[in-house]
Amino acid sequence: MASVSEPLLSVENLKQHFKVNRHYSVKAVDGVSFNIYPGETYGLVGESGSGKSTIGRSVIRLHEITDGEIRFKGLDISNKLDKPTTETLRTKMQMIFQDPMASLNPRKNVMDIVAHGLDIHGKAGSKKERADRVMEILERVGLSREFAGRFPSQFSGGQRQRLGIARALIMNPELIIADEAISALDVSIQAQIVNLMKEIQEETNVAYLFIAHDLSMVRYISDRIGVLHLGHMIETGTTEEIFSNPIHPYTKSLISAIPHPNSAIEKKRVALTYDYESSGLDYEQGSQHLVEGSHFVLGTAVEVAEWMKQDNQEDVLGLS
Amino acid sequence: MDNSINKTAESFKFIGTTGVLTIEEDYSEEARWKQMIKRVARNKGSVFGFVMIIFISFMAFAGPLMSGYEFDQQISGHESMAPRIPLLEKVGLFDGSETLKTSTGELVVNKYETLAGGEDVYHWFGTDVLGRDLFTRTWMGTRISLYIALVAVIADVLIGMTYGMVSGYYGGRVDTIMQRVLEIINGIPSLVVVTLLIIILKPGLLSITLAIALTGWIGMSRIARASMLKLKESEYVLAARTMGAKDFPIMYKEVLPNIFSQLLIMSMFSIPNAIFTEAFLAFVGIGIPVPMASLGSLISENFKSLTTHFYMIVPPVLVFALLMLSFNLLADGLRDALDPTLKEV
Amino acid sequence: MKKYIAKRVLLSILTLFVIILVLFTLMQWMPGSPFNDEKLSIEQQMILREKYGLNDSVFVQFFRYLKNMLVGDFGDSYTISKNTPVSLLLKNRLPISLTLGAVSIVIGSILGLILGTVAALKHNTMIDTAATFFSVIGVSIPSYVFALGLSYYLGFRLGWFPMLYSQDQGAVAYVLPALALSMTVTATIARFTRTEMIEVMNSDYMQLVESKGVSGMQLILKHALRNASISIITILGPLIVSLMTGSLVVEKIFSIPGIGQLMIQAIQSNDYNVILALAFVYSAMYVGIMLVVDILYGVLDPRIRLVKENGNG
Amino acid sequence: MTRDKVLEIRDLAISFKTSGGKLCAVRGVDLDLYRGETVAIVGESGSGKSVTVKAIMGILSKNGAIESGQIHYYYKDNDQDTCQDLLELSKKQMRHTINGKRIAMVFQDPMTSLDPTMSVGNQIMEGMLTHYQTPKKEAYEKAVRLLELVGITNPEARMNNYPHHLSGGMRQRIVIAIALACDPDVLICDEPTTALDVTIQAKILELIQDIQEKTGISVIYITHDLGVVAKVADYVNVMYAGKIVEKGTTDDIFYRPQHPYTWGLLLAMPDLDTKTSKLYSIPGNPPNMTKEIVGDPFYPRNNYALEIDRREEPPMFQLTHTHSAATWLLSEHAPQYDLPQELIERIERMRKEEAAYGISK
Amino acid sequence: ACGTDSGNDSADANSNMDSATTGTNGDKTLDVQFDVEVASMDPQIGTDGASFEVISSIIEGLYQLDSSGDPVLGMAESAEMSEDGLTYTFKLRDASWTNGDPVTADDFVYAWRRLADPDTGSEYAYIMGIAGVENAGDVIDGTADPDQLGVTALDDKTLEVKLSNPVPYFESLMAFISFFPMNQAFMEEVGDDYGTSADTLIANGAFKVEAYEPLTTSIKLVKNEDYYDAENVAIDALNFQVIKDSQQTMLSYQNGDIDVVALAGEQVDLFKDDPEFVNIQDGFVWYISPNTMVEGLDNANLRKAIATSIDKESIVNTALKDGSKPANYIVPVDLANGPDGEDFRSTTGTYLEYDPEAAVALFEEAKDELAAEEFTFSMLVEDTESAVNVSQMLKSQIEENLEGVTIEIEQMPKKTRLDRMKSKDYDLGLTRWGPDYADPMTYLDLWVTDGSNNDGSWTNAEYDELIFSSQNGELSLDKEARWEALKEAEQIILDDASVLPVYQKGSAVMIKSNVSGVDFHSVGVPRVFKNATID
Ligand SMILES: Nc1ncnc2c1ncn2[C@@H]1O[C@H](COP(=O)(O)OP(=O)(O)OP(=O)(O)O)[C@@H](O)[C@H]1O
Ligand SMILES: Nc1ncnc2c1ncn2[C@@H]1O[C@H](COP(=O)(O)OP(=O)(O)OP(=O)(O)O)[C@@H](O)[C@H]1O
Ligand SMILES: [Mg+2]
Ligand SMILES: [Mg+2]
Repeated sequence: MASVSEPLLSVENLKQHFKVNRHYSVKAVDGVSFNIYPGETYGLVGESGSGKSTIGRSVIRLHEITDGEIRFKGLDISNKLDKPTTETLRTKMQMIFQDPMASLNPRKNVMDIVAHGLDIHGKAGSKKERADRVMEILERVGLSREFAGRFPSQFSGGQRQRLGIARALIMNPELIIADEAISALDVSIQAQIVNLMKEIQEETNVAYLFIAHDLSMVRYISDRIGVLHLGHMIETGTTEEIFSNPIHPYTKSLISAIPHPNSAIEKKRVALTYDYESSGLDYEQGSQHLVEGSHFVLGTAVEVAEWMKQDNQEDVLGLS
Repeated sequence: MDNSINKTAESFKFIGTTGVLTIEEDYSEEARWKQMIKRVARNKGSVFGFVMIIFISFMAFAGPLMSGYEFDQQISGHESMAPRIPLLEKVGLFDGSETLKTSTGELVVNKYETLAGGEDVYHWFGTDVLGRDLFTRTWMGTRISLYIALVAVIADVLIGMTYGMVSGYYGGRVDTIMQRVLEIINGIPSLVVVTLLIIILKPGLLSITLAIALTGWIGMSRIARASMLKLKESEYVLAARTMGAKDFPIMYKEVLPNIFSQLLIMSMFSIPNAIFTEAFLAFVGIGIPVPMASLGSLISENFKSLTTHFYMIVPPVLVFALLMLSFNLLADGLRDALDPTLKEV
Repeated sequence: MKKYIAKRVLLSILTLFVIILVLFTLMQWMPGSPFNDEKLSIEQQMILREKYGLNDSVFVQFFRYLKNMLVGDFGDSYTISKNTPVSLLLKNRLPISLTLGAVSIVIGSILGLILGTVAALKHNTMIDTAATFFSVIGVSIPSYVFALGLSYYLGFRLGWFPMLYSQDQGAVAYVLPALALSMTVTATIARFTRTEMIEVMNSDYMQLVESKGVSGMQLILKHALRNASISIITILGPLIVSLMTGSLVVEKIFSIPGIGQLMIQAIQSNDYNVILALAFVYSAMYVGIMLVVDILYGVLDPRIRLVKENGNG
Repeated sequence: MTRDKVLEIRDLAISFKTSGGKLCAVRGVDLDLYRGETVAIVGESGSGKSVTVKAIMGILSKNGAIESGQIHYYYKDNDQDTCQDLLELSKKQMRHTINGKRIAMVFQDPMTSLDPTMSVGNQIMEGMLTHYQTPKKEAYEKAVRLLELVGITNPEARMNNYPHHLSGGMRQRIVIAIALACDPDVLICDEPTTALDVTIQAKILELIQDIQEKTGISVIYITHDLGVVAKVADYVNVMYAGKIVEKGTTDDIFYRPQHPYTWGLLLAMPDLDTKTSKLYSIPGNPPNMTKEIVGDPFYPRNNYALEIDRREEPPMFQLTHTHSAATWLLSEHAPQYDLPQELIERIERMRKEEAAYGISK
Repeated sequence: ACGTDSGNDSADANSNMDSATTGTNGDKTLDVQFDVEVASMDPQIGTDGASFEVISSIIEGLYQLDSSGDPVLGMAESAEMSEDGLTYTFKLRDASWTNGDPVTADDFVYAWRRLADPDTGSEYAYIMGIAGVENAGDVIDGTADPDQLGVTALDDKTLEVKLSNPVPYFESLMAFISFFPMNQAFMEEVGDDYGTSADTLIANGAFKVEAYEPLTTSIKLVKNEDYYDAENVAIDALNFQVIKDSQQTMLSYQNGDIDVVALAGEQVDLFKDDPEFVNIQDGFVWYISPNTMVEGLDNANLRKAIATSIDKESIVNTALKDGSKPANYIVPVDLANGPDGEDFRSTTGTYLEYDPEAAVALFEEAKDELAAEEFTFSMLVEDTESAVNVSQMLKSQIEENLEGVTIEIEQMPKKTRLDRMKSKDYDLGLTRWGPDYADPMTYLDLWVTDGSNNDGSWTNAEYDELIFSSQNGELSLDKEARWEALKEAEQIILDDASVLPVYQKGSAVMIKSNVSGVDFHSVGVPRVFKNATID
């Protein structure tokens, strides 16, 4: 883990508000900061609607961001993009999506899907070079060369997700945003994809922004984790820090809710409850507090001090 | 538990995973369109529709050449003759006689018998009041109707599709304005506009086609817009955007191929519409210029003889109804086969 | 909700304004003039044009028209009913057309819903095919052929219903024309209902309802049709308007003094004020119906209500 | 402890007509459900879990056909023990006598499984009104009580809400309330939490456990998450390609799994301590069910496949009174084999974890 | 209305043929079909046949037409013409309006001034000029005040009309509805609402209005008991029913709902042998107007070739069938009698008869003169069934007989056709002219140079001279010479083929056998029902 090096991506106080109408807007992301370093996996967890996907999409500039600064490879990508910046952003940052079927154009064959990025940026070269690149990548993600002429509908879910990865990989990206990239897959296939992603990371030193709500997978794959709630980053740190010493009550409830594949204990466990409304917390008031190392938690000084006193591991075990 | 199968030690040898290869054949190699054709083909209605359309189109092409008469040839003495078909006349069907319900009683007449040299004359569908062969005219009319439908559909697809896609893709203010304009266009009753337009443009084939095309695309643009709205949020469009694809390539290369079949189906529904509008115009008196004929103008022309010479209106109505039925059945079948919202059954 | 409706009404008025403008422009391009009878000399024509203000500039005419319209004055008819206020023509004819339209829509919708529902429930059976066949035939036989057929058999031969409209006969006078007109409605609604119902019947919530043990009519009426009707409503609006504009055919056969025929006569005789007024009525009807549909939509579909309430902040 | 049988499925086979030909979704399933107990069915997507339970409910889609089998339902009718083969009932009889009243179901997606045009109160009351003609007032009160039971605060106010007013978790509670409205004997939950957040999932699972404790209802629970199984189930049926390949108590399955497919499922899920650089994964994909299946359908993906697997489908080998599995590995002729190393470690860890939680067996 | 007893004099096989209603209470109602709605109930505004028929049923002018179409006294008790033919003095009879007012000379003065006044905007104002009333032209132009018009009420019952030149057909014009009286008090009371309901209509004629609204499809009139000649009105009520579809019309007729109907095209075949079938002669002449400014059509031989290539006989028998006659003339049969008491037609020749061989010869000549072989002309046609059918036959015949000529039919609404023709934007136009008064002049003055109806821009000095002189020059003073001059004028027109006549319109009607006394006229009011009787 190269925490000494320059961050690959740095997100500073990102705000993303959606205007629903003249009087009303959704603060989907409300002042979130984090860094991702080259070659690491940053996991983003949180309940549905907490703004995970929004962060992912803002970072890759599918949205015009409301406020904040995003830097990628040292370039500011939060405002209007100039040509070279666009080029860098669109090639070096790639995304893989949740629904393996919906993320592939059903009317294009594998060759065209995978080579799409090359085509857009005019990097395809000759027809043969293009085909060679595609074949190479296909093999890399564990698909046979013969698949190049097929259409997405002729693949199973896991294979389609491999195609999605191949499409991103062909651009030699340095950061891949994986938004729920495995949550639509079966357990056994999930493992195949996660393994593939890990292998690729080892080979190419690509960094991942891994968005998911399945904590056990996130824990397995991530180096560092950010916990998101209602558009706020309420806790962030290394995987170890978060899981062994969760500070924030929301983080605790989240961890305690993970079902353990262990029949003996699971029957007895009761998940912690957390309800923002009744918790008396106000995220707007809080600020980031350092726990230790790279472990930060959002809250007022009083709250944080209060939380630190508890035995966090014990809570999470959730034995009634 | 044991049965006849030989459970030797040989059978109980580990063979390890052989999996990866067998996966490939599990997912069919067949291209999507082949599957689709298969599905459509299993729908009897759409097959019937398709065959009928081919048949009618063929007849529209060849029919006018088959009878030996010109579509606008008025043969004096041949006015209002009932259908007479060789062979069938032998069994008493279509032998050229008709029953006139005059006020002084019923009268069976056979003009072929009273006509000089009439025994060798055959008008398969009969003739109209001006002595023109209805077989020729019916297929000639089909030709024109099909032409109108075709042109209308092409315009429909081009205008409606582009409008809808642009409106849906850009969304926001562009969409609001475009939709407002649409609402206004839609607010003017289309029959009124069509009639006005034709009168302004001088009645004629071109103006009719133009008027139908200009007013018929709204439904199409709606569908295109709705599909665009749905698809522009889809992950593969997002994927294209994250890779830096530009707006128009996205619209035409990513989205269009995926909604095209749907639009095509929609346009099939608009074919009957166009044919029908033309028929309405014929009824109002500003249809196709005489002596040309369309199915619509034939129907409204021969309608005037409905209670006198019933047989005159039958061929155009029949072809018209068949054409409508066929297009509808085919479109229905295609939709059932292609539209994922209607689950496969 | 009130605010929403007010906003919609305002928008509708704006739409109508533009529609009138468009029609006005189209009318300027129409060849011919209301006052060219063979018998009229050029001088005489000029006198008439002057009298009716047709020599003024388009703008003057347009705004004069608008101004008068606001007080319910749609001008006089020039040719088809000389010097008669168009508003009077509307007053006499509109109720008849509306009644006829309403009766046809009601008959057609009920028949169409039944037919479509049956077809959907018996999806992919002979009954389904027959229903499809019937509904396609329904739209593909021109309604005048159908109307004359009805008149011949039910009116002339059997003498059950009058063949010609007459005001003093009351409801029976509407039976044949309404039947003839409702064919299209029946067919269209049936086709639409079928598609919608098949979709609704396949939906998750219908499975839940079935698994509750709800079946038969209750299942169909309370759940399936109700959900299907949400989208059926949307086609009803345009259908009503096309029915009203298309009614001239039936009006002609049954001698009904409705507005459909009037429109075509007016167009053919350049009776500008009548054309404008009728086109306006049609447009207003369309816009109005769409408004009603939107509101109905909200009544039937609680999800829409939420959006709209939010829409007001 | 005597266990009352409620449901007994024997040799159930179901096929569908599809464009790709006949699809055998369920190929001979045996399943037993006892009063007050929870049976889980686990398996990959497409293994036939939903189809099986839909057959119980009599809500198979029109293109589906029961090829063979019986579903015996045991119940008390006027204090008489009765047994009824549900497959023999007409659709109408099913709706009148079984659906909702005796067997109820909760579907996977709470967002789409409520009728959007009806208030939730009415949806809950509908079943009672249909089956028992309960007076409206009584039904209303019961509905309110049910809402309380499923943990909805301010139930009276919620009665008039429409589904779209509610969050996913709330909706799923409503669906459960609907299912419970007529006091059924059996509750079928088809992946009721897959679409929900972990925290909400935990709450719903606890709710079901809770209700079961209170009402003694029998539950069939479908999921592909073994963590969930661990939490709710007494018995587990592992399903693959339309067949049950292993069944046993929860402990049997977690601590003494026999079928290689079960091993795969267990290993594919990282537990709290999985540190290996690679997760175990079952290679390949499930078979295409439109093709005829020869031999063990799992053999192409099975590291422990035997020659015979190619030719013949293994029968169920009964291990204990509760535990059985369909794999030739259990045959007397089978060669010696070791469990995968990771699995051994995993079971070890589970035992340790048990200790950490202070549970002794 | 199904009569239970039928006057069984038409012993026909078809039992559906009911006869006109003689209701149980003895009411005799005559039901008449219209094929178009009434456009106006105002005598000074109405211009179409249907309006004429209703208006003439409720209002009576100085004269009315008898069954043979000759003017007989109506509201006028007596009429006197001065020696020079320039002053008419009418004595009015004792008659009253339905509002109780007597019919006075002032009613006529008011109505006539109203007709001529440009403020009224009457399309028929010009007819005041045709009638030759003094100052008519200036009043119509707005250059003179309406009260300058040469009509005065000498007293309540005496009306004096001054003409600027003798008008031989003046009396017949007085039966034309534009000259009908109007009760000033009533008109001013109801104002713009005149004719918008039964209450805003007044009558002095045989019938009064019971139910009416603008553009209604059925109008109910009842016998006006205060009518001076009420005892000779045999029917109690007169209903007009609009039925536009010809087949529906016949069904209604057979059903007994309607007593008097017009037949169209195909229906004639079925009913032509029926005893109730009647053929009526109309005044309308249909002709092709060639635009002589168009290249090719400026050649008289080509025009003649076209004219003689038309088989008019076959057109009337095939496309029309309604009793129309081939027109080898432009002044119709039975329009007007000359000083000799003979019909104009019977004492003069026929022209441009169908002669395909002559046509070819003429065409050859024309081709030489024009140095061209092929000609394509468009033909404007209005969108009525008969016009469209006729035009198709015309096209077919011309193209067949004259190889090298192509006719393209352009269909359009009548107003558009008229507009195109008036603006000279056409080659050939199928058009028609109906007589306004019983004199050949109603046709013959159409083609004077720069005449407002001379769409084809044909010009001939000799012809102009003849017409002007007959109108108000020398010839107008000499009836016989004028008559001869008119014959000569017709010959000039047709010899030069400045119009290509096709047919004179006839109508096929059905009248219930127990109905008699319905008068048909080819000039002015098409049908008069006042004398009708029902047995
Ligand atoms: N384009 C948009 N317009 C308006 N609101 C939006 C938009 N995109 C997202 N939101 C809102 O922002 C909030 C955060 O959404 P987001 O999709 O980021 O959540 P998430 O954490 O990814 O949830 P999930 O786990 O369900 O995917 C939600 O309340 C959502 O409704
Ligand atoms: N109506 C149907 N028509 C055709 N095939 C069907 C139908 N319903 C289910 N199937 C097929 O039957 C098989 C089993 O489906 P089922 O829904 O029981 O799977 P499942 O185990 O519930 O999977 P999941 O976890 O995805 O819900 C699948 O291959 C599916 O495609
Ligand atoms: Mg998301
Ligand atoms: Mg399932």
